[in-house]
Amino acid sequence: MSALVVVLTLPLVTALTVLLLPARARVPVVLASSALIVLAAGALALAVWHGGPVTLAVGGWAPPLGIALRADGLAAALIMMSALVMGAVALAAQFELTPDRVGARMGFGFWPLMLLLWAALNAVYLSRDLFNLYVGVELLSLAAVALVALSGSAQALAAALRYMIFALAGSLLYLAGVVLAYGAHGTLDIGLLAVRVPAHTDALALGLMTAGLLAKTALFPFHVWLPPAHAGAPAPASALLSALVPKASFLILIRLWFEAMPDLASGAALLVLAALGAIAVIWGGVLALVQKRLKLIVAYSTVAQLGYLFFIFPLAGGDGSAQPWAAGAWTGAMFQALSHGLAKAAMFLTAGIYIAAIGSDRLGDLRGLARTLPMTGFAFALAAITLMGLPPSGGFTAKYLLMTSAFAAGQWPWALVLAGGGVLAAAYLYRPIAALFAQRAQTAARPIPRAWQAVPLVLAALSILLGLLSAIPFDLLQIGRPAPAQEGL
Amino acid sequence: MSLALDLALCALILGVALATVAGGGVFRAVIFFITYGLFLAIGWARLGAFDVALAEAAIGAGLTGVLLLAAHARLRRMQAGDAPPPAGLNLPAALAGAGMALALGWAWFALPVPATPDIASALPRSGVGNPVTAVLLNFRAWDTLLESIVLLAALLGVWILARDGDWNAPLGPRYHALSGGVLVNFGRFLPPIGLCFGVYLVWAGADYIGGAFQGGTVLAAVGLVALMANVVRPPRVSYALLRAAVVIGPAVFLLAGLLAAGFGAGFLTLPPALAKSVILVIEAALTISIAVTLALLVIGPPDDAGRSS
Amino acid sequence: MTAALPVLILLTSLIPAGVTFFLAQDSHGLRNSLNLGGAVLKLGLIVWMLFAVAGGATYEATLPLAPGLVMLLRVDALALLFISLSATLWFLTTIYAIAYFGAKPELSRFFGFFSLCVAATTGLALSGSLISFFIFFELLTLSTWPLVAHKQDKPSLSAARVYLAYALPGSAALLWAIIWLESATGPVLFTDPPDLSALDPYALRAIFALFIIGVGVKAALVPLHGWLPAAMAAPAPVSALLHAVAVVKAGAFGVVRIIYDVFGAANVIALGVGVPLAALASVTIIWGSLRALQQDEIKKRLAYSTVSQVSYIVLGAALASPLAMIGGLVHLIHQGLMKITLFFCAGIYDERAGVKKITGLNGMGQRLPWTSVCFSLGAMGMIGLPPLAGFVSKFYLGLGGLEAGAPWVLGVLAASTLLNATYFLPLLYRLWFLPAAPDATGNERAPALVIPAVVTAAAAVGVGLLAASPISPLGWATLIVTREYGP
Amino acid sequence: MSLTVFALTGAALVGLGVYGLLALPHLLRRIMCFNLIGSGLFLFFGAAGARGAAVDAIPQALIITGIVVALSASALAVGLVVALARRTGHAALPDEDRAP
Repeated sequence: MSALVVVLTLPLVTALTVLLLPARARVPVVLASSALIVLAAGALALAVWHGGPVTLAVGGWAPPLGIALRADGLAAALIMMSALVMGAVALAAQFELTPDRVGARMGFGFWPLMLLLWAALNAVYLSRDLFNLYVGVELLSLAAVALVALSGSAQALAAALRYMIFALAGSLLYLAGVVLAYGAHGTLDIGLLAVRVPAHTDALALGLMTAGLLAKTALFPFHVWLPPAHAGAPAPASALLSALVPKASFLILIRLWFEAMPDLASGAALLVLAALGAIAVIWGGVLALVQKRLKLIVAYSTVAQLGYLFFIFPLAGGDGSAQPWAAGAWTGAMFQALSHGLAKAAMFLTAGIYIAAIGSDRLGDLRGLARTLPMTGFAFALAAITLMGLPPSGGFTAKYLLMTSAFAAGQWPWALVLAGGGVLAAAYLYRPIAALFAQRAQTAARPIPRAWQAVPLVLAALSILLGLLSAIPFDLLQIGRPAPAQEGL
Repeated sequence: MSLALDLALCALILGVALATVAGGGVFRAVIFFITYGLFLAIGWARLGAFDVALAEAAIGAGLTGVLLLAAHARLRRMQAGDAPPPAGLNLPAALAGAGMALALGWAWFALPVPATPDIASALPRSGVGNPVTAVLLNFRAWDTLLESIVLLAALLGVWILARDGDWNAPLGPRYHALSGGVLVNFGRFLPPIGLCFGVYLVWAGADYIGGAFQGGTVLAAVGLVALMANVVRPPRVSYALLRAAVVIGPAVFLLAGLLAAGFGAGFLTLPPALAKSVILVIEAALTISIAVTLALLVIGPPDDAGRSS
Repeated sequence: MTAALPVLILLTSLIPAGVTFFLAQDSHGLRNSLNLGGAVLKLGLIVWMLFAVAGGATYEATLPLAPGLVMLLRVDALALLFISLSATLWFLTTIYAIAYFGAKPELSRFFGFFSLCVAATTGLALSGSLISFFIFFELLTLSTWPLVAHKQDKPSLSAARVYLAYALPGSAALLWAIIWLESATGPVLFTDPPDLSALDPYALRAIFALFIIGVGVKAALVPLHGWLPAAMAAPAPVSALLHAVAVVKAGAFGVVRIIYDVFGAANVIALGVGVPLAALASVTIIWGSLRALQQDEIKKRLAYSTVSQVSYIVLGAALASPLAMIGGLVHLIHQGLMKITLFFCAGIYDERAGVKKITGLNGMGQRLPWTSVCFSLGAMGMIGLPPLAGFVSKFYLGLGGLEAGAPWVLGVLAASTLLNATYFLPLLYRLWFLPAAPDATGNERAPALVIPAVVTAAAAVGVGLLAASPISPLGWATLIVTREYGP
Repeated sequence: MSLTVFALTGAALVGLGVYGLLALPHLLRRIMCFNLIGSGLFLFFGAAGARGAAVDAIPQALIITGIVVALSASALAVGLVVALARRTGHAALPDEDRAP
């Protein structure tokens, strides 16, 4: 429980502290507390591993009066992954976003916003209360929008505004569903909603909340805001936005469809969700193929990679939840979330290094950089392996589990998309890799400290390691996994 | 009689809202929007939700209105202040709007009346007499803590919108007030009165109506008037006292929650004997932060250009 | 120890790979001793294991990744056959490569990926389950890509792109096949052939086809062979090891595994998929030879020859009769020895005499006698002159064709032999009987290049001469077929 | 009965807001429409919370929280609009109908 409170509050405490500190003390404090949070996340995962889900009724008030927090295996895994990504981003940002490189405004603004984003993520991962989730997601969105706007260019501001409009519309749709849920059941707690007396308005409530969350998760056709926003932010911010932020709203979708209202998961609705995911995989991949800037390629890749997550719905949701393949599908999607987080953060951080070195991320300008910055090129290639779903990587484990379940469930079209999406990913990631490894040596590149270059390499290696050591996270993800539909016949 | 009153009120609300959406100029839309908020506040009072009425009047109508007016003024200076609404009806949008309204309307009649959480029996242990305050600062204190952080995030977001060259300039554009004019006199007299009223709202909120948000908003308004009347000077982002004022509310709130956890009571768990005093301390700190943050949100990021022009 | 040995063998190339990446370009001594040391250690361990396996020991190591996703390293006779070949040739190629590259740039990258590629081949050989086979198969793709692109010039990069464009859809097909099969049968272990009755024959045929597409890309089966000639843009050691041994043999080895350990020979015959595969292999044999005839670049000619020759192995496996299988398996070794000899020699001609085209070979017999003798031995072996290695393979394949009731195989072999002779003999003629061009230069004062070629050429002669011995590749292949896949 | 009037007014406000959000290009108007939707939802919520024997305080508390959150979002959005207009001269998104 204490680890849970630390994970929940330390980012907030640090954010408030950073606002009061002189500029010199900022980075050391953030790095020290990031390390502490990583440790606390490890302690929390260990506690969940040994003792099952950790719960906390905030203020001592049990639902429906109060708000319950709960760390199950999934929350613990996401908290751990986020802590690693955040820590890495902080390490990279201390080189990249120094006041003398980017000015006092960005040098100041990034840190508290990053910490508030972190606090919001952990709050969302842990919360079991629909309205508390709303507040958490709003905090997340505001911090994320501000990070997009951080660079201050006209394109970044327009991207931030477009993001803001989608995020606000999504919040309001979600809020409408929350209002209906409370209006019909007098509770906002996910656990209590699971045992509610069904009402006619439940389907509308679930539909509204889902639509709102889809807009925030940038599922096709709500994806248009994502690429300019993620590509327009400074690279460390892009890493956070792409790797972590969509996972939070996705997690709420999982909580709704698997825990709060699994009885409403009709086959058709689940199919629509997965079909949108499949279109996202293809469409995001095709658009990534025609981009000319590295950050845009990586951002469109996020649109595609998020699509895979939605295969969880028909494979493990609704009637499927009681089937033998549900565990594989569920875990596969979560592995995708985890490994995409690590690999995508690594990719954006490498993009940041390239921009710092040559001032551009156009593919034509990147030619030959693998020779100048070999570690960074290697990191990008490793991360690409995960995104392509090639073994041995976390992305491969995810794909393997999802494909196996798709076959077992007789829903082979998803497997086809998984296989085709991998080839598409290989195609769109090949272009930057080929450019990096091209012959022309970059002479004008500014030197990049080796410690900075090591950061994305570590993240990318972690995304590979996730595949080699997948047994432990696999078992962790099973802890507190929503049980198959109430077996009480 | 009362039904007729409510019908008339709702017709007014809808009419003003329609004018906000369809009205000619953006400026007029903003005025309609403020009027809308005031009518809505009356609606809340009719529903018996006085805390909400106060919040809507102060924040929804008042502060949001000032925010929009200030923005409009700045946009007008950049010749981006106005745009006529597109002619004709946008059919897809109309269908979406009608669909949403119909769905919610249907839901109202389909909605069962559930058992609601038992606040009455928990209220004595909450330390306050006003159930809304009990929910906000005790039962669902985590929501409120996060909400105070949301305000902070918005403020940071607004600040980083400054241009790099303006970062060290005083916050907000310069306000021109005629010396000896109404605003200046207003700005001299209002603050003491508003200060008393705001503090009263926080104090009363514990047991009657009001609270940190409403009180803080009144104080923010006072601060804004004083700023516009040039009675006080806008600070800079780097001003330590300003940062402290913005941070103190969430910090005290968090500290209280963590102290409770440290003493073994659990995160944000207030022992009934101490609850009232702790809540008052938290509210006092929150009021300061809310007041400062709201005022700063309205005046916007540091802007040197507005000053020299 | 029984679990540790396969892992150790894998580590003898994984650890040098991992360390080499981080070495500075000019730390030649450390890099060379790491790579050579790893290669020697691996050879030693394999010899030890050969004796132990002959004495009845079994080796197995597992690492469960997720339910159904189990890494299994296991040593069986077939694995030993492949691993002995690759370990021997790795050692020789390392010596050759060190001499070939000298002080050229990006050596740490090259040797890192080179070792990684050997680790992948080793893992592939030791894989005891379909999924570990797939994992190492992919690792092989990924680690060979940078080697093909190594020169980073336009032809290399375009060759590397073509390579991936073939390999990645191939691996998607392979993964598709594995998961389709395993979703019905559960995880497939090679020790324990799966029960295929859960799938209907049409699904099984489709799965088989996907498997063949998946591994067929690497085995360069027509029409999936296009990447191989293009990949000749790579440096000579890469062509030698990868395209004579690692990559194409991985594909051929995969075909053998799939036919004998996944489907089982009886099922392959019952499903009627063996004959179409044999026909495809025959087409590849003829087509590869015809295309080889048209090449005037030595390495390109050798590449098309590889396309043709590797399909002998596929042909042997597809016929699914014991003698044909022996022929196919033994050709795995024989072709490897002969083709690496030829590629070593091609590299020497290029490096020491600047000869890339066939016309440049005129009179080289006098200038580079050792090389030319080796080249001639390799070429004659390829043609199948008795008693050289190629003859043994073709002999068994022919007998196997008759045994399997497919006498047309004899026709294919005859035609192929004729074609082999047509595209190799002119080279020998040029080497020994035509006068050198007046401006021709060249010498062999590079023992580290020449000795590996001499050793492999000698081995290619030796395995043919000593074919009757039980420790020869033929003896081992016979043992595999009679002991593990016998009726 | 009065509750129904307020709830349906709330629903209508949401509809009006959705229309404006989709149809109006000027970003300040869009921000106002967000607030219309939000306050319409709150009105609906408040009416729903007042149906029981005793007025439920939880919706009221949530609404107050919601109003503050809406203000925070509006403030950031307004800030973005002003900043965008300062750089581009327009208070509308680039590829949509332009406000002068």
